[in-house]
Amino acid sequence: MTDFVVAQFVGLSAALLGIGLFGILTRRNFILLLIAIEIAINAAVLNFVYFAGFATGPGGVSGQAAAVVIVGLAATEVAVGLAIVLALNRQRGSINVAEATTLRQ
Amino acid sequence: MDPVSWTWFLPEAFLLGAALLVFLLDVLGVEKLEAFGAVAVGATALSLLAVVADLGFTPLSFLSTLPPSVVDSGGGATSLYAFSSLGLVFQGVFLSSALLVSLASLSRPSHEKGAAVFYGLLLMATLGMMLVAVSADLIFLLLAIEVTGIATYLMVGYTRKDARGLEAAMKFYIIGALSTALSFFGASLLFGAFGSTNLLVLSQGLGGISNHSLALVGYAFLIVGLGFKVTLVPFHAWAVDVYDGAPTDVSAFLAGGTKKMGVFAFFLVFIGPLSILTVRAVNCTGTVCIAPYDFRPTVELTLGLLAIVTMTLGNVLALLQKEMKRMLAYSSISQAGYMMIGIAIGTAPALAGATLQILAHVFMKAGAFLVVAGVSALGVGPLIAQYRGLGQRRPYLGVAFALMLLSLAGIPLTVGFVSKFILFSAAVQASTVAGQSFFFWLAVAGLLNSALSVFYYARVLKVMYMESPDASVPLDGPAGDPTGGLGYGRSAAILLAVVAIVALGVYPQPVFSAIQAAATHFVASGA
Amino acid sequence: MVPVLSLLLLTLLAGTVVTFLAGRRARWVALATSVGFLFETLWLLDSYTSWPGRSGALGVPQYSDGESYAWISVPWLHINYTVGIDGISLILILLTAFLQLATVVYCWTESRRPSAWFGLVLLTCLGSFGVFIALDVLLFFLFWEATLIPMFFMIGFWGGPRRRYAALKFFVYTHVASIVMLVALLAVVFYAHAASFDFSDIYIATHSSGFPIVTQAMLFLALFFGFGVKFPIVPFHTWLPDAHVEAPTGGSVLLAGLLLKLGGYGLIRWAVEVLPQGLAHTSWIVYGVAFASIIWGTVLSLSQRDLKRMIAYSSINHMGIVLLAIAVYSSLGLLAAVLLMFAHGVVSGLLFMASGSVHHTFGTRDIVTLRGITPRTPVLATMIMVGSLASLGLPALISFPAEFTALLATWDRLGYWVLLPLVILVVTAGFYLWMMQRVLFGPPQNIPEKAHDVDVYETAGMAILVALIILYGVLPGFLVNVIVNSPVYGFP
Amino acid sequence: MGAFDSLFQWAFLVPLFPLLGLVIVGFFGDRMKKAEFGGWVAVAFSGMAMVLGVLIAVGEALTPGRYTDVSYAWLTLPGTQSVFSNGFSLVMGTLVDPISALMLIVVNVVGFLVMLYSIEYMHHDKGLPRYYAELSLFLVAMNGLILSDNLLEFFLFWELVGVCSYFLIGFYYEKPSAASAAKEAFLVTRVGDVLFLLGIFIYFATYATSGGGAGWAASGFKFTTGSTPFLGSLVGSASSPTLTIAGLMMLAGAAGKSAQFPLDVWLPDAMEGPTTVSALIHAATMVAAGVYLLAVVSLFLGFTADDRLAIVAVGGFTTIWAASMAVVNTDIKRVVAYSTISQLGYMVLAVGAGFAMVGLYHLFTHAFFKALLFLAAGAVIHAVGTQDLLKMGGLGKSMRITSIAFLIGALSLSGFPGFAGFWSKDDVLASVYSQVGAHPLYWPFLLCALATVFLTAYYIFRAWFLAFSGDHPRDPTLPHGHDAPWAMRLPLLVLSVLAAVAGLFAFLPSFSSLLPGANVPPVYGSTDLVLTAVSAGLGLGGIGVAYVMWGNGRVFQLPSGSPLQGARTVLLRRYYMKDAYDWIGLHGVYRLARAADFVDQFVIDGSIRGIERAFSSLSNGMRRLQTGVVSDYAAYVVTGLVGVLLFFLFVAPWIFRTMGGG
Repeated sequence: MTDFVVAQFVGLSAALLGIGLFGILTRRNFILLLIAIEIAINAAVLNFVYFAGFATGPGGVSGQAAAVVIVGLAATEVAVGLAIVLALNRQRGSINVAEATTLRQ
Repeated sequence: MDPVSWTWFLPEAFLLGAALLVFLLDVLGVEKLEAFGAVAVGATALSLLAVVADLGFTPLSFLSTLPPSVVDSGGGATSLYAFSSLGLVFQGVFLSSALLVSLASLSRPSHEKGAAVFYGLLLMATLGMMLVAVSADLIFLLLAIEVTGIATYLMVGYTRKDARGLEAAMKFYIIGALSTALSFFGASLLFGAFGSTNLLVLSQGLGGISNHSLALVGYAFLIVGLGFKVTLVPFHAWAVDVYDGAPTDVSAFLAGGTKKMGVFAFFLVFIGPLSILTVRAVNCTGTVCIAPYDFRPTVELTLGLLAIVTMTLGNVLALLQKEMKRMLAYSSISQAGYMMIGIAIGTAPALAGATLQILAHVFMKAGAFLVVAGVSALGVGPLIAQYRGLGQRRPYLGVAFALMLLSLAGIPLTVGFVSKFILFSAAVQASTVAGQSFFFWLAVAGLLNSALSVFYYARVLKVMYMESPDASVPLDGPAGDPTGGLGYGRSAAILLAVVAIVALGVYPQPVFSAIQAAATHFVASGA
Repeated sequence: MVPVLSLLLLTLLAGTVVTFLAGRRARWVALATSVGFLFETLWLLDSYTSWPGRSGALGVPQYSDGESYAWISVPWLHINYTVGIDGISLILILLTAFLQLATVVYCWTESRRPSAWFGLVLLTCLGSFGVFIALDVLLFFLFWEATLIPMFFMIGFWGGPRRRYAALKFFVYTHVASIVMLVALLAVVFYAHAASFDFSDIYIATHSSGFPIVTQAMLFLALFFGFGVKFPIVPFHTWLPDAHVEAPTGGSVLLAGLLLKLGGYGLIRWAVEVLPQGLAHTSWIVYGVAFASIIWGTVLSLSQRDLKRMIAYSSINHMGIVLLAIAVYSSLGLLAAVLLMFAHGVVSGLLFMASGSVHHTFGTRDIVTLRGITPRTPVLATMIMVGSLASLGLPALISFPAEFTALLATWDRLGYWVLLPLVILVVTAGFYLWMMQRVLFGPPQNIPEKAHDVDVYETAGMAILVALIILYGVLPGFLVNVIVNSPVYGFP
Repeated sequence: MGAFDSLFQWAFLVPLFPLLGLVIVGFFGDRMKKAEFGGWVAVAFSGMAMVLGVLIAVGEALTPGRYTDVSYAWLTLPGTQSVFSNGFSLVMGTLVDPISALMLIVVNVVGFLVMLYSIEYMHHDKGLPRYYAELSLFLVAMNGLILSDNLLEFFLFWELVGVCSYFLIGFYYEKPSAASAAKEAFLVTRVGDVLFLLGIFIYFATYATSGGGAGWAASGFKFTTGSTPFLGSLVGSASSPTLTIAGLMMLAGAAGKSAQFPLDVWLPDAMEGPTTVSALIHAATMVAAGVYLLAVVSLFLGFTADDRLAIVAVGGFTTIWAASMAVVNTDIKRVVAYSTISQLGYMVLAVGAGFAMVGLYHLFTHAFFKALLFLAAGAVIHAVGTQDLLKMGGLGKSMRITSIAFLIGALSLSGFPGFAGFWSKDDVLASVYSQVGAHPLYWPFLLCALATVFLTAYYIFRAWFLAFSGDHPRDPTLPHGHDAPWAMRLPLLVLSVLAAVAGLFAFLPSFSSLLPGANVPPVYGSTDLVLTAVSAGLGLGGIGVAYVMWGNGRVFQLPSGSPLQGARTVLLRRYYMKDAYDWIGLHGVYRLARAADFVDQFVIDGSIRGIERAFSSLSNGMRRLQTGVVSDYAAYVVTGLVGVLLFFLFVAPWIFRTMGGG
């Protein structure tokens, strides 16, 4: 296979990552942030699945396995995130991350 | 290597069991903090002893859980975990920081809400770090890191009442998740480049590489993702707020424990012969040959520069810091810079120096945070200025704190001095090799930084000793309490830290030679 | 044989610890310690009859009473606890012992946290003693830094109005310098591929061929800076006046008497002996700095109104002469340098004690406003006079033989350049005489009613130093015969 | 011969006696009930010193040309590359030789007399013990100086006598003028001293390396090798430019100590000290040390021709320079002080002409009549309580003895034929005259010296007439003076006798062996009688003029508006030399120092504090980045990511390309 194909696919996942990062940088709403993070993580998942296609290496964790694990992990993360959102919401009645700036300088 | 035996993982098992026990007790309605604490202390102490035994400390050999043949035999190209003696050393580091924190936390108000959660999470986080120390596969490594990560997110905000803690947790979580995404992305690219995520494969390029710029990008992502844990500048911003906002004992754990986990992750990924030249030559059949590529110089340069930036900025930012906890946070950022020097150089001596520095940092930085926690429990702080006269009113506590600060500043007869001395000696020694003069300037930068850092540590000493205490500050704690309001657990933890600082500062030989041996193995076997 | 040096070290160590814990009885412990230490030192002096000489083709200097135990030892790093003495260090140890005793006696009535105070005094002396006996880089640096902390606290807690600023300034300046020194020493060890951190191994490594001259010169300059700041050399001297002015009297005495000497000793032992080629190729820089310090120190002393500040600047000038004597790099010069360090230690100690007494007797140290104190405080006036006359190099007082040899060595190497220090001698006399004319003589002025002569402890403390000044001034042979039992020989 | 060996061996006792006196007076003087008692102790010890000193001198006189050297190692120093490669030693010792014997007489006799005199003169002073302690210390140092057997020891005691004079000038330290005069004296002589030191270095280096000198170096630079003067082994090296410089340095030292031009400003001010001190230190002994130094050097180390010319020039010019200032002065002590400077000029002149012994001969006589003059003046001041000649007058009646003593001194000073001064001054002039062939420049200085003879006679008799002639004091408020008690009288008498006859000692064959080549005038050829006549005539002329202008209570008023008024003020202002020195000291050095102080505080220290400030401002700037908004933190992370990527892919490769490897 040629680098060209690699470039295409990596370009795709990179775009996915970019979207995620963009979301993380621009969104102030915690929920939206969580979504953005999900997107970013899934870029990695996509890569694993894709590269697993022609992994010539001596094995170890196979790409698919890694992908599945990461998906699970992402779920856990979001769960934790939601917990924090709830607490935050209860605390200050807002989930705008830009408002929580008592710790600074 | 021998067939896998479940006993190898006894230390980890202790922790897991203890964590579950704690949660169980909680469910059973036990409310006494001391109970949970006892469990945690016991488990950490026990597994610490086991790890020490595994390191070949004969007096404790009856506790050892690993057959010597397993240690440093190096993981295969397919194995998920491998026991390196350096890894065991790091397990020791993690466990001792956990031990200090859980010991100190015994002195928190009994019946405090969420004590079970705190101890349970502490144990879980420690478990994650233990796994990092034995992992031999990138995915396994990142997962272990995540275990710790998730546990610590929650630890920071576990009280759910205090706004600062929650805010800190939020920030910690967001940046942490971001870095997770980045490191997994990097891992995926490496998987693409090498066709495997096994660290041995990665570090030695077994099985060839399809595209080295892919691998380069992957490594770049990993540097960022792991740099977050190690609080390299510019991935450090979260740390200050989190250390500041988190319950101080948790800050102690973060500074003393999880950061070190990040450093070891760096060891695993970036140390060892990061060059695939030779390999490339044999695998050049069939597929297109790509020009051989040596990652090492690039990584060295990048990590070196990051180290310099981190040290300098950490110190500069700490210079005028008014709050004690934030000052300590910045100082621990700059300390991360020193550790990175070792990684950038990557010779066995440098590695040993960095490891000693890490061990030292557990006692001095975690110790300092524990003192701060105790003092603020008396109602002092958060400003440095409020520590006025501490040294005069509480001579023993003052001496302990002063020792920790002096050790951080690298003043002789403290472990902080020895570790820096050895680390920089290693740098100079490495620089004598032709073409590596860059390392000499790393050493110079490090030493100048330690000189700069003296400024703000000395400022604290000045406040503690040279300014008269104001009566309003309740420094003396409740009357009749021999520990002056610190509580026995905390006093014990502080005493432990001080003893370690002085003992290792005066006679580091036994510990250091062990570390040196481990480091030598590590570099030789390449993880 | 008996590990004498470790015994002395232990004496000081035990004394220090006990003093810190002794509370109200601290001063007695301190006194006992310093007396004991003095006797041990005299015993050492008595038993030190000859220098072991040099060994091997490279002429590695040997040291007497040597001890060496492995400390940190891994394949690439060998650090030992190695100690030993020669005439040079012995004389400076003697100085330490005397100054320690004098300071303890002088400060006898210290009432603010006496245990801490006397403990710090002993700790400072402990540190400098260690520096003088250490023959291993790490050990040397350890003691070197160990003198910093107590002085930092002495200035910062017992000092004058701007004490905190002065303490910080002192600490950071000297610490930065010692960091540079450490880098340079490490570089020497590793670039010369020394077998261990021991002095002798380093000596062998640097003297065996194949250690490039350029490297030697660079490293020497680094070391020169590192040690020089302690001297202090112009233009890195500005910490000294502030430190002295703010420091308590005892602190000033130890600072001028011992800590400055550490710089000179370090330069001789760890820079000149180790990297003679380095000095040879950079000597013009060192000469320049030395002359600059001599002139600058003197000119500034002229313009000071504060007695203490004046003395502080004059010690810059005297240490400049020490530096000059070292730079001429001859056995005579080296001898002169050590002699001069001893002399300056005693004399400046006396002068700082006297100015301290002036301050708390008359409430001011201002040369211009304070006048004619002699009738009220004859003893104090006599002390000041002896100190000043000694400091301006009057024969039969301790400085004369030292300055004479220093100038002779300078003449021998630099010819008529010696006129510069000679002229400076006149100016030095100038400001001391001016000070005496103002402060001691003339009609009494601004003398508070309650002002009375110095008490017996202060007198005793100063008397010890006066005795030394006269004794060694009349019979300098006592010192010289010891100093020459050292690697002084073998210098060109 | 042998009879005196043991005596010479014990020469070190001479300085030792006063040392004992010093210790006793110094430590117990204040505790004694009667302050005088301490004084008596000191007097007794100085008396012993005198006896022993005179004995030694006699012994030396009876064994002509004998050099007895006793010395002990003081310092053994390692050598250097170029000099004394195998080390050298410095010694302390005593050398008894003709000239030191001569000085022993001068110092101890005058010293004893002055101490005796002081008992009465100082007995009101509360500082009596201090006075005697310092005076004894001076005797110690002075005897040590004249007995010292090597150049370094010489310098050591040289400095000590200097500090003694510092103490004694500042004896009345509560008088600002006294304190300042003491400082001035120390400083000005210090200038000479450091140059002297440089001269010593040059001798050390030169002689130690020269063939003849190696042994000398090893033996500690003593004046003698064995029992012969060291000079013998130096022939050949005695005329190198280096040696010339060394000689000039010696001259500088001597000029400082002996108040020769241009280092003469301090001596007149030194009169702030007690008159007795002026008599002993600033007339008879210490100031003569400079001449003694020149004599020693010229006898043992040798001067080059250029040196000699320079010395002649300094001495010759100083004679008239000082005398001219004495002409107009109206302070009795200062007049005598100026005359001291001028007379020292004569001695220097003689040494420069190559006749060291003649110089010492004049030193010998001068010591007596000058001490006499001072003590007499002291008696006057003691009696009338002022030093202003214009207030005095007619004291001859009430203070007969004093006035006669002063008169004898004056006659001797002005070289009245037959008196001590006559012989020695005559020899000086003759010696210079005998050398005029050596260099044309000798002439003008000989003329200076001759002119000075006239001036000397004039000013000293002006003083005598002003003080003693006439029938009553010009200032009626002046207390009615009367002659001093015997303790003061006795010294006056003794000194009067000596001032009259001391010159004749030179004719005693035994004594003359102390002054080889200076025994009987005329010694320098036939022309000498003419010279003698001329000088004697000039002296008498001076006395005559003085009588016309000031005799019998006359007071000569220089008509205002006369062109001489200007000259008069210049002379009274001492040629503005002192003002010049003060100006340099204050406006030159001190201003410079202030400027330097400014630079030190604001430029040097300031720049370093600037670095500090830079760091803190950087710190502040950085802290602003810590906004607390988590999104910004995320932004930093991403920026860092981009940075690392760029570095990995582009920057690092570029660096390696340009630098070639890590």
